[in-house]
Parts: sequence; C-alpha cells; structure tokens
Amino acid sequence: MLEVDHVAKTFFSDKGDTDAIEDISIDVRENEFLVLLGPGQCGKSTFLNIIAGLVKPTSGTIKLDGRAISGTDQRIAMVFQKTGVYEWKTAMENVEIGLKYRGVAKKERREIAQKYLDLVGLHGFENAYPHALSGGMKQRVGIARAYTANPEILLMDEPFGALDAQTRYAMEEEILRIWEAEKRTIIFVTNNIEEAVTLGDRVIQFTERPAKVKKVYDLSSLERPRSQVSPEFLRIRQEIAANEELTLE
Amino acid sequence: MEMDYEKIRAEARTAEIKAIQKQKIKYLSISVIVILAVLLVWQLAVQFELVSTRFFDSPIAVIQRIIEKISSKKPDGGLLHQHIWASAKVVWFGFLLAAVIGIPLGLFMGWYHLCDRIIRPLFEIIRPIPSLAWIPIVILLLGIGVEARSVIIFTGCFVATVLNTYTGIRSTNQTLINVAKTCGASNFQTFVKIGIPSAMPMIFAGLKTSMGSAWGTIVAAEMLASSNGLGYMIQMGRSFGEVSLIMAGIIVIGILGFISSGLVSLVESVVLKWRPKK
Amino acid sequence: MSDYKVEVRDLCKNFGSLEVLKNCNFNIKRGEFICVVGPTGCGKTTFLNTLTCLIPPTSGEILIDGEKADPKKHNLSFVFQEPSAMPWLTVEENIAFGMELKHWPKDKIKTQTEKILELMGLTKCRKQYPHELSVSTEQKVVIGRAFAMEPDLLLMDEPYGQMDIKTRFYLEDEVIRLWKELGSTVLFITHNVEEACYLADRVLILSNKPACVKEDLTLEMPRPRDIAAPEFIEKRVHVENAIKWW
Amino acid sequence: MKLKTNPLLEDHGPVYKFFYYAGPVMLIAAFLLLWNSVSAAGKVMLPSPLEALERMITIWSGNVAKHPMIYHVGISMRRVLTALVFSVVVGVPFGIAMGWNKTFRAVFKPLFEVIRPVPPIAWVPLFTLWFGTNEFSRVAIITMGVFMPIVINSYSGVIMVPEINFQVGKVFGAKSTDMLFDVVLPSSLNAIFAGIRTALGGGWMVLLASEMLGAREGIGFLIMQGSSANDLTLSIVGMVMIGFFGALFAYGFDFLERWLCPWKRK
Repeated sequence: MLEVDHVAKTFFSDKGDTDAIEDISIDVRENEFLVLLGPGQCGKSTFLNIIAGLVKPTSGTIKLDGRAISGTDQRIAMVFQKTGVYEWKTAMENVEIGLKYRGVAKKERREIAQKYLDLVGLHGFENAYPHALSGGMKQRVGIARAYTANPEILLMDEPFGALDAQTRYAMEEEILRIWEAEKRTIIFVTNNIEEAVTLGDRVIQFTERPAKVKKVYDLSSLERPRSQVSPEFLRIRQEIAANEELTLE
Repeated sequence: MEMDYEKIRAEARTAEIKAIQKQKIKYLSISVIVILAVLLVWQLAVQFELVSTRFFDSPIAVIQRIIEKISSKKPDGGLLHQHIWASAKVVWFGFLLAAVIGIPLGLFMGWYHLCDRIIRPLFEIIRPIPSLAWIPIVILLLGIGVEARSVIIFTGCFVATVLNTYTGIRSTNQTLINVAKTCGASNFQTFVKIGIPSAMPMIFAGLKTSMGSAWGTIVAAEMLASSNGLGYMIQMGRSFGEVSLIMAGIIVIGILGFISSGLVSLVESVVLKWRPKK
Repeated sequence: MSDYKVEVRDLCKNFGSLEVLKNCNFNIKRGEFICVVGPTGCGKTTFLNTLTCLIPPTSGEILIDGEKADPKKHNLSFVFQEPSAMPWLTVEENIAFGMELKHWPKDKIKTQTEKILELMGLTKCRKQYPHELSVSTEQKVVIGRAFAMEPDLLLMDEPYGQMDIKTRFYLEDEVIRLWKELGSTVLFITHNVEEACYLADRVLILSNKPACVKEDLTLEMPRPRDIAAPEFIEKRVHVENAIKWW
Repeated sequence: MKLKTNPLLEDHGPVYKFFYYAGPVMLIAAFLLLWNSVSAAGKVMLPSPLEALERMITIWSGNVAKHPMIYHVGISMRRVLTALVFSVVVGVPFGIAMGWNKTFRAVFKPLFEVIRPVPPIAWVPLFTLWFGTNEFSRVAIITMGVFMPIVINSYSGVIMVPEINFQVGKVFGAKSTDMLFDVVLPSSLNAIFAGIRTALGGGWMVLLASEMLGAREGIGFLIMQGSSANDLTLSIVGMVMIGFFGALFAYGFDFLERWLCPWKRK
C-alpha cells in the first residue's frame, strides 16, 4: 500500500553537507508490523519523517495507495519520541488534536478520543497534565493520539527509547495488544534489536549513515506471542546483532 | 525501464543547494536594504529639512561630530576619549567589585543553607531597589567622585550577579554531587570541586546581564551627578541644544556596551571551553 | 576479621510512614560480582543510596571489612545510571577525579590513570571533554573512574540501560575484564534479567516495595557465558518469573 | 496531630539551630545598628533608623511637594503600567511575528540588533528634546526600556520552540492559526513571561531616571528632591516605596503566570 521509491536525503548546512539517506526503496504491506532497525544516528528517524511528510526528500517519491504524496497526509499519523506530547494540554486534549485540527465537533471528538484513551489503559487520566504522568503513560497518550486521528499507517519513532527495560517490555506487549485489537499498518523505528525481533513481521536493517537497506528479515515464521528466550528468537537476534556494526565513537 | 538514479540524485542535490542559497541571499538582501533605507530616509529627511534640525541631525553629521569630538573639547570641556575613559573606568570598577563580592556570596548562599537563611531577608529588602535610587545616599556618604559612581554601578550589578550565581549553583546536577560524596568528599570539597564549576555558566550569564545594566546606570549617574563621562556629555548636548552631540553619545555608548559584553563573552569562551559549542 | 567484604544486616529505610526497605540481609565475599534485580519502582534507588551512605538507614547496619561503612574511610565507588562524567574535566582528569579526592600520591595517580586509559582503550581521547564523546564512551570513562579508585565496593546502577544490544554486550565483556584484572568487589543493579545472568556470580532478587532480598541465587556457569545455552535460559526464566509484573 | 520536623535541621547541632533561627534577625539588627552608628557619628546628615521611621509616617500623612504621598506613588505606577501594557500588547505579537515570519524577521531583526546595545536611559535626553518633559515623553522613554526585552524574549521564545512540537502539529494537520495559538504561543509563554519580568526590572530603572531628570511628581522626583533639599529621609522613603512596589509587581506576575499556565502547577 505504501511504496517508497529511491528516496535520498542530504542535509545542507554551513558546516558542510551530510548525506543522511543514500538510496532506499521499500514496499510496505497492508496491516503489517514493519520495523526499521539501525544504529544510533543512522538516518532512520529522518526516513520516518520523510514518510510522514515532515522532511522533503532530496530525491525520490512516496506513493500511498498508488498515488504520490507530498507533505503530511491524513492517512498517516505518528507516535513521537518522549517529548512529543504537548505539556500544556491534558491527556484528553492531547489525544483529540488530530480531530480538532480537522474540525470535528467537540462532543464527537471527545467520544472517539475517550475510546482510544480507554484502549491504551488511561481511563481516569483524561484530565491529567503530562508532567503528572510517568514515561510509559506519556507514550500511551502518544499512541492513543495517533490512533484517534484514524490513519491507515502509524509511524512510531523510537517511542520506548527512554523507558527502562521492564517498562519497555510491558509497553511492547501493550502495543501488540492494541495492534491486534485495531489492525493498522505500523512502521516502527528502533535501535533495539530485541525490540525489533519481538515486534516485527518484517525487520529492515539499515546501515550506518548514509542509510541504505542492509538486510531484510522476514519474521512471519516466528509465532506470536513470541518468547524472548526461545531458541529461534535468540538465533535471529544473534544473527541481526552479528550484522550490526559496533559503534562506540 | 532502467533509470539512472545516480544522475537523478546528483541533479536533485544541485537544485536544492541552489534553492537554499537563493533563500539566504533573499533574506540577507532584505536586511541590508532595510538598514540602508532607514539611514537614507534619515539623511534625506534632515537634508531637505522635512524634520526640524533642532530635533534631528543627519547620520553623516553625527559621524562627523564623533570624529570632531576626538580633537575638540567643545562644548562640554572634554575630549571623546576622556569621556570614554571616565565612564569605562567607573563601569568596570563597579562591575568587577560586584563580581568579586557577589559571586562568592551567591555561591555560599546557594550551597550552604544556613548562609542563605541568614542573608536572604536582608538581601530581599535590597534586591528590588533599582541602583539609581541609591544615588542620594551614596552622594551623601561618598560625594560625587569616581568611588561614588562605582558604588552606584555596584548596587546594580551586585543583585544580578548574586541571583544568577545562586541559581547556577542551586541547579548543580545531584548525580555529580553524589559521585563526589561516594568518593568520600567532604561538603566543602564537593562545593569546590562540583558546585563551583557547575555554577560557572550561570555566573557568566549573570555577569553579562550586569554588564548590560551597568552601561545604563552609568549614563543616568553621570547625567545626575558628574562633571565628566559620556552621560555628562549627552546631558551637555541637551543643555546646549546640540542634537548631534546627544546622538553621538548614544552611538558611542551603544558601541562601548557592545564591546564590553563582547569582552565578557570572550572570557567566558576561554574559561568555559569544556562546554559544547552551539 | 570477617569472611565477608560487605555485610548488610537488617537494613530498613522509611520515609515518614512509607516503608521502602524492610529487613534487607545479604553478604558479599571479597572479589565477588553480584547483580541485583527487582521490579520497576521497587525502591532500587533508595537501596543504592542507603548502601553508599548517601542517606542514613532507619535501622540496621552496613559493615565493610567488619567496620561500619563510611565513605571517608572506605573506598566506595558508584557508577550512576545517567552519564556522570564531570563536563568540565577532560577524560584523564575525570578518571583521576576520585583518586585526587582520596589524596593519593601524585605519581600513583598518574600510573593508575595511564593503566586505566590503556585498559579501556581511551588513550586516544584522553584530552577530550565529555560532550565530544558518544554516550557509550562517556559511560566507559565513568566506569574507568570508578575502577581506578580500587574500591572496596563498586556499585553500578544500570549503567547500560539505554544502550543497544551490541554495545551492551561489548561493555559487559569489558566490565568483566576490568573486574578480573583488578579483583574488585562489584554490586551491579539492572532491570535486565539477561544482563544479570550474564554477569553475576550471584543474583539478589528484590521483592516489591517494601523491598527485601527475596532470593539469593548463585550462578555457577563458566565464563564467557552462552546466552543461548539451556542452563542459562533456565536461570533467566527463573529470575524473570520472580520479578515479572508486566 | 503530629509535629512536623524540619528536615534541614535534623542532622545539625544546637549552634546551627541557634543561627538558623536567630541569624536572620541578627543580621538585620546589625545592619540597623550600623546605620544608627553612622548617623550618630554625625559626620554626615544621615537620619537614624528611628527618625526615618517617624518621618516616614508623617510624610505619609502629609503632603510632599504639594501632593499627598499616595499621589506620587500612584503616578509612578501609572507610568510604568501604561508602558508595560502597551509593550505587552504590541511587543509580544511583534516578537512572535519576528520569530514566525522570515521576511518580517529579515526586516526588523537588524534594526533591533542595532538599537539593543544602547541602554534605554541614554534615550532620556533625546526624548525630552523631542517630546518635552510631559507625561507622554516619560511613558515613551519607559516604553523604550520595556519594549525591547519583551520583543526579544518573545522572539527567542518562538525561535526556541522545539522542532518536534511543530512536527506533531503538522502530522496531525494543524493549520497556520492552530499552529500559532495551539503550539507556538503556549510553548513560548515561559520565555514571554521571563521577558516581562526582565522588562519590569528595567522599567523601574528607566522610570526613576526619567523622574529624577526634571519631574515634579513621582517616586524618582521624591528621591531626587530628598537629595537636593538635604532631606535624606524623603529619599529613603522613596527607596522603600520603589522596592516595595517592585517586589509586589514581581510577585503579582509570578501569580499571574501560574494562573495562566495550569500545566506547570505541581
């Protein structure tokens, strides 16, 4: 449904040009959980921003349902990193912005937002401001907000990057539960191999900057719910890790 | 159909670079044109007497006036560099005095709770009083000499310095304090090794603020109680109705203020070389 | 003299009416590598701060070499979760920081700093400031600083929390290498069970708040350990089930 | 009921506790004593604290320079407030526009950069020359001092809105007006308030300067009048007044900020 065709991106600044993405082409399938995996600052977030229409690619095109898109699109919503929740809005006000900006009447949009707040397990926190919420709960707000906008494709940019290991496991199970309940296409960016193997139908591994597709792993054979200690899981994790370069500097 | 993506990419890159440069040039030229236009309108307005020359003088005349002041004592009895020296001396003296007293005080108040507790009430009384309000008392106690004006500058700089230093050391990262403590450092050692370096960026922010206010204060102080300095020169320009002298004074003060804060920034960049560059 | 390097007896800590630690008891042998795991929000930070004497316990005591623990007398060293290199010191100054606080002789500081720089492969960036380094390298500096003091007890609070697997594996091996080389006693806190099982001689499992040591599990597996070996997975699952809340 | 203990005192001895409670009082007492001894020495015409207090009361109940005290205070307040309200109403939108629109910025930013290093007080003679020494001229000078920090702070508030806030807005389909009122304004409110607070501090300074340089009423005039009429108590009363109202305004704005930003309340 989503086709990324030979996208490349270079950033120009006074200090010099940075090639962020060299040349990436990807086909995304309907209702697929696609994970984009890459080391630190490899340009995977830039790539996601290009799909979202936030960054203009230097060259290449994005096609949704066969038609090229430029700029942001109603059919695509995004879950941002931890700072993406507006701190001056309550959980409810945050969740409903997609509908508000689209001009949906207050009563109607509150109803829809409430449904998704309940789905992510935030019932009772509608009027809480983000500073009163824990890191995991803020991310739930972000997920509910993206779902409320009723998109065909959900983009997630390292949403659990700042959480501790256990909360992260909990959120991974949570996102899978929500995805099973309301099937959408999800494109999930992470640098965590374990997370990638836990979540993805397919994992696309990126190279160091400038980003290219290094390898595509089809994990549809790995049954859900996945056990993180099954031999198959550990084998795939090991295989991906072996392909990753060690980056310390 | 096989396409040459290498070539397409290269073309797209050149196009984008061009577009970016075009944008930059556009905004830069707007800025330059606006500044030039303002100067031109000002000059022409005065030249064709669209505004009264009693109230305005042309930019060229003002610059001529500045150059003239370098060698002429008229009408205020001092050469430009004498006025500059008189003002700068007082500003720097008051500023440095405030730094020497204010920084340690702010550090101690921020680190030692008892110190904060004892000094805070008196400090809170003094804090909201603008430095100019001290003029009568200072004149009474110290006359109208260099010391008196330095003390007035000091009162203005002091508050900003203490407050910023205080905030700076208060925001010391607790983790770094814990590191020192687990290494067995005493409270005083932690203060010296962790607290003071952590406060440095805010200390410099405070110094910059106080330097800015110092130039404002000196002008007023010299207008009110002095027989030299740039403020006095401006005041004389006012008394003799010489607009160009007032404007010249304003411009010189602006330049001096700019240089002074530049100097503080320079010291900052040397002392704080460990900070990430923006 | 006691057999144990560190003994913790009936350690309790209350904040007002809130009990955070309740009767924590455990011992650490000289040169042992201990990992502590517990569910999120179990009072881990309080546990650490009490152990390092940053906050006084409500009751109970911590003995090092049979004496009451005192950061001024004993060598305690702490690697915190967030990057804690002093931003105003260069890499080598950071490593020497703890030794200087302990007033080691100058030449000893110098040789020790060299040794650590060498061991950790930080010689290249010795003159750099922390902001010029990547997060993982900064964490290496902090770990180097902690080991350099030859601590009686080295506490590490989830130092690899946000790192990806590859970097984590690498740094875990590094820590094991340093530990073996210098013979330190290490207490390593983590949320990650796999990491605990990979590193530890013994795993202490904490209960929910109020935290106490629920289980003391000895791991006798040869190093380097194979994370896919059945025995390893068995232990890992065991520990995971003991703390699982999610 | 349980007695609350002060955690700051827990680990300290009696000497510490003594100074904790007595210290602040002692320092203020020492300050008053010093003041008293300077005035008692008689070398300068400094009134003693007690005399000052006495005069303060008589000043408040009588007239100073043909007007009751409250008139002088009131007129100073009015000048500052007028300048402040004008600057907020005009300066905040101006600063936001400068941060928001690149062309607007290109036009006005350089002008601001040129004027910025000139201390507002330096304009006093020029303004009195242009507009005379009337009320308008004074308010204009104070505005000169207040306007600048408000514009600069509003501008940098907008400039420093994290990129991610814009991205969120864009992805969820915010139009320009949504973006301005729903994203930019709340994100930069902090900086705007910081600007107003700085502006207020500077505003009092300029007010004093303009009133001290040839006015017939206002706090600055009182301070200057005290100095030239050798009546230092009057100056001290002026100092106390401006300090008091300065602090009052500052607290008022803290309160206003908390009221306007409910998401910051703990």
